[in-house]
Amino acid sequence: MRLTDHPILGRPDRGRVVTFNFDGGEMSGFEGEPIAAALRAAGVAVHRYTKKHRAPRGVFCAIGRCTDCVMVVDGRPNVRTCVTPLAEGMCVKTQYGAGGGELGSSAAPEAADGRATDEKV
Amino acid sequence: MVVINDRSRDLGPFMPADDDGLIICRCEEITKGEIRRAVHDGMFNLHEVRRFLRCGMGLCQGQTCGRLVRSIVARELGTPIAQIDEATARAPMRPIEMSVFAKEVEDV
Amino acid sequence: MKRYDLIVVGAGPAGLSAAAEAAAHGLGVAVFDENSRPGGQLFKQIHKFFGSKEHKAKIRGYDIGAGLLREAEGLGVKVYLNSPVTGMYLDREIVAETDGAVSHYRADAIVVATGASENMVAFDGWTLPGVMGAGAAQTMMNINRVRPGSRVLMLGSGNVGLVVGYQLLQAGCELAAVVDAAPRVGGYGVHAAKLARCGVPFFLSHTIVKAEGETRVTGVVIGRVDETWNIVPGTQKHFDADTICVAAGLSPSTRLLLMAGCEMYEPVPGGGRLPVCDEFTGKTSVQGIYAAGDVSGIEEASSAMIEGRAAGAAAAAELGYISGGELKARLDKLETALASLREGMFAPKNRGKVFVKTDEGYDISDSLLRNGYLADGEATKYPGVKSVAGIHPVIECTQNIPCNPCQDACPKGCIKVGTNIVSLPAVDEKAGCIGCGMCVASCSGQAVFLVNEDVGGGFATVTAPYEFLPVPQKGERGVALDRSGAPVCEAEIVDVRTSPSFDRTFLLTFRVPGEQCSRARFWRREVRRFGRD
Amino acid sequence: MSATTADVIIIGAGAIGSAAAYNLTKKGLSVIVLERSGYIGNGGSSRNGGGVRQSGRDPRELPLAMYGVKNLWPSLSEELGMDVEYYQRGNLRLGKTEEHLRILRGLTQNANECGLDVRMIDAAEAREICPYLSGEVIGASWCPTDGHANPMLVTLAFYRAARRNGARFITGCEVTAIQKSRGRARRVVSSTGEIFEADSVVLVAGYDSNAVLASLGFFVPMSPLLMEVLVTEEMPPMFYQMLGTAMADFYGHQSSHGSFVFGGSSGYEAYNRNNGTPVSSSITAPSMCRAVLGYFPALSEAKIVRTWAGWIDECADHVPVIGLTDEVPGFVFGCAFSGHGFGISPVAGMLLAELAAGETTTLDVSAFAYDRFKAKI
Repeated sequence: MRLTDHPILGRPDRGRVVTFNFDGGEMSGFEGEPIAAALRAAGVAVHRYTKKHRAPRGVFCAIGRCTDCVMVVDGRPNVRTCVTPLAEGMCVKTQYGAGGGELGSSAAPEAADGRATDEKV
Repeated sequence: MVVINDRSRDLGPFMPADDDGLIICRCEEITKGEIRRAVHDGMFNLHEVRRFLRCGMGLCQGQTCGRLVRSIVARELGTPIAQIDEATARAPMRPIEMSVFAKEVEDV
Repeated sequence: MKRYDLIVVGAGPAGLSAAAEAAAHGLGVAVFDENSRPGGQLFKQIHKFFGSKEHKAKIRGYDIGAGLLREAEGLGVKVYLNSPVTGMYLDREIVAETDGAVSHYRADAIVVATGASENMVAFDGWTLPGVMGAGAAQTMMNINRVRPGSRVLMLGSGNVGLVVGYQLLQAGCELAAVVDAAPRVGGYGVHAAKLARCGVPFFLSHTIVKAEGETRVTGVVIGRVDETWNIVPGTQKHFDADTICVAAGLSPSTRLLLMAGCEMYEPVPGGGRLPVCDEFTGKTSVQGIYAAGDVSGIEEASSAMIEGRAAGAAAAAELGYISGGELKARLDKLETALASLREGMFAPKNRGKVFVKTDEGYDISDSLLRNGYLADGEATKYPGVKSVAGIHPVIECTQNIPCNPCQDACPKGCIKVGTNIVSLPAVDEKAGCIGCGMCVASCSGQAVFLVNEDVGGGFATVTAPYEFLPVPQKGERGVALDRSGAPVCEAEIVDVRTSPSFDRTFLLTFRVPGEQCSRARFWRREVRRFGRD
Repeated sequence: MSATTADVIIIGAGAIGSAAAYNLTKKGLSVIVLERSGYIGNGGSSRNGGGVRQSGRDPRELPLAMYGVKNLWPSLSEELGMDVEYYQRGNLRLGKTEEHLRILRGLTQNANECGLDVRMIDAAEAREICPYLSGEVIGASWCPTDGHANPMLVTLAFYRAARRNGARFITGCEVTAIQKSRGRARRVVSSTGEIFEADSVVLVAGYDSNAVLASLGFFVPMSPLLMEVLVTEEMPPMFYQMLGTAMADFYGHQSSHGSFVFGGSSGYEAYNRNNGTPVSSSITAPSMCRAVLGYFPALSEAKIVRTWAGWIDECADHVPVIGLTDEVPGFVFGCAFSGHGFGISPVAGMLLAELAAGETTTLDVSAFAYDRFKAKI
């Protein structure tokens, strides 16, 4: 999916190649490009699954406005991957719902007391 | 624009439509049908629909759906869209971490 | 608190222009932008600009952006990148986020040049990965240099949809169709014609019924709409596609102006609020706050740059850096430039109007508006299309759009637009065309061709602009396509020209049977139906 | 009920006005609610931290808060037919220093004297209740029966239920005067000259009440305080106590949705300027963030998606004016809730409805009488 040449823009001037982790597997991309660009180049279209309908979402506005492309990056949920630069060693994960991240998976008593499931609506 | 708005006026019965399941607010996953029902429940403008359903209150703060919701509300009310105010603009313009907002530095 | 004479929010065409103008008058200026690179949309705009010389016509957007940035930085403007402005508070205070912290800034004047964002249309499946804004696709391919998809369907036939559609082709994507619920093409006819002759079908009065796919888009169903915007049963068509681009217009990004308490109004009900401001300098109802570019009303980048200049000059006068007389002189000059862009059938004041004739009284082609191309035989109705002996320009420019580089490009005076830059170009058949091709390369709408109706042996040549890879080689055989993209005949490339002054547009000259010279407008490598038996 | 006459007219469609309307419709009375802005709950009702607190209340107000928590809040969602996101998970008021603990002990003692179950707890117990507290917290006061709810939903739920019961809400209708007729407050005049008539008039219009009160010759000593709230993105479920601190530098909770809602101040609230709408100040949100992170460092990456500001009708003696006055029969005061009206909104609505209906009030409201304001010497 990467453009290697272009009739008007010519050959792209890329940053150095870096490796990052996506859902447990190793991937590579160019340093400083948006995380979303590296994923798109690798054919990854689904960035997250929503909370209510578990519906897949991907890049929608690509300028950091719509927040549809958010993922869990280095443990932080809701990171806008279309405007967040890729760096060596990043850990990028498909986000499920609000992302949970490290906070949600810890044994927080409030989470364990059924609060998470007794949502009325 | 503040217009006199009688909340008891008759909107007629809620008529289910084929596209009621269409997601309008992408962040909070609110459907067109929910928005239309909210109007029949007395939520006659964007502000109340937002507060009632959370549509436009998610991560993007309604920047994507605001326009769509506005037209749905206007149509359901049978009101000119010009009479449906847009949402209020509030800081921050983009989501910002508490740790960042907490750190004020003087640019010299 | 750090204080500047002028703070500009947004480093796009309007913002950088405002900053450069003000800095040139001696103001201390800072520009804030949330992106990692300045230029706003200019760096995504790889097409040549319309307008005339003073509007930087025929220069590509990214070159204009680079020039503006050089100018601003040369004048000492401080540009803060990766620095979103999180809010605008009382008395011209802003808070900006930079490097994991926030800082407060105050300015004596603020120019808000935050641009616009894309409108969205909801349809069944619009949340699937693969559905995206046309601007998103543009960002991916022209900035991130990644194809947004392989096969794309474009919803929206305004200039954004048409220009991005063409850029998708340039990036090597297939364009399945351009679809618009409106009954007529919304953007410039010349932009539509560029797509149509590449074989892209147009479906006006159609909209998307649904996007198909489980975890990402795999197909699209469209259908024809009736006068009440409902789908007509039995008109549904299916396309394989992995990407759907939505180009449904733009809305000004006015949130900072709202937060600052600027008075707003809504010129088109439902179209979104705009600041009440001087239509030229952008001076708003709040003292010291100006709006420039798309945030004050959607127009082209060319207009935004002039509005930015005017706002910068007005701020300079407000702060006493130039006199009222100097401001007036400056504004008079800018206003003339802006006025010429705000003419023609696509002018902001004419939005929503349907034109059936040009200013000169020529019929607007119905086929162009419904299919994206002039029907066979229609072109000769226009003053740019003449049948004469020898090589000559054929200018298929049939709407009043503000543009005149073709006139300036011709060293022989073959092309006349006149002083009103929205006039249709006319070919003067008595002036001696030398076939230099400058007009072909200069036309931002790629609507100029060179035709020699008789090169001997019953053949004619057609020279057309070409902006795709790989560039054909002299001697290559292929097919000539008509304006609708349908193959009409075999065609051999007899010349391929390039030049720094063509600015990356190649000029392909291909030979066709003489009777096809009024139809052949594009060349394709593949030999299909016309392969030798 | 004709278009402009009703048994009771309520001026102000906030949480309390809507609650009063609901209670009146339940009594079978006809009600017209007039709201100046275009929106239900446009003032403090949709601009507060959502606390349903008894602890920390003025002793005069505490009986109202306790009555509400005991009798009204637990069944409110059921009563109104929609979830108002009420959580009775207790209130933690946190301290980091001995001075803080001294303040907390004082508040605790006051509450205990009024019969409220509040106690001091040590850091370990506080952390058992909420494991996300920073190590700096050395103790807290704990009121297990406090909680929080979603103020926007509470307001809209009362509105919705009242509207269903036939209350006629008119937004965009600015009241300029209340006039007496035949010895009672009966006539309500709008800015467009329309005249509404009722047997009783209830004024619940926040700080703006004074502008209308002037028409009857009344004045309530209150001032507008700008208070700000910030909301984070949706976070995983963490803790559902209502939170506060000894220094009152912030308060807030995690909502059903998962977002955190925090209110707070910069210390300059009394001096903020007004550009016609409540605008947030540039220094308050950062100040609140620092305050919150001092107690909950786990929230440092939580992204703020929204901030807002609202005016509090801060009364000279910090408790509301609720009640009748002999001077103008038929007129009911309901203003100056001083930033803690939300938690008692169901009770206040009940009491205002009783007053308007001429009934004996369930709770004694004499402490809130209009004529309590006297010169200091």
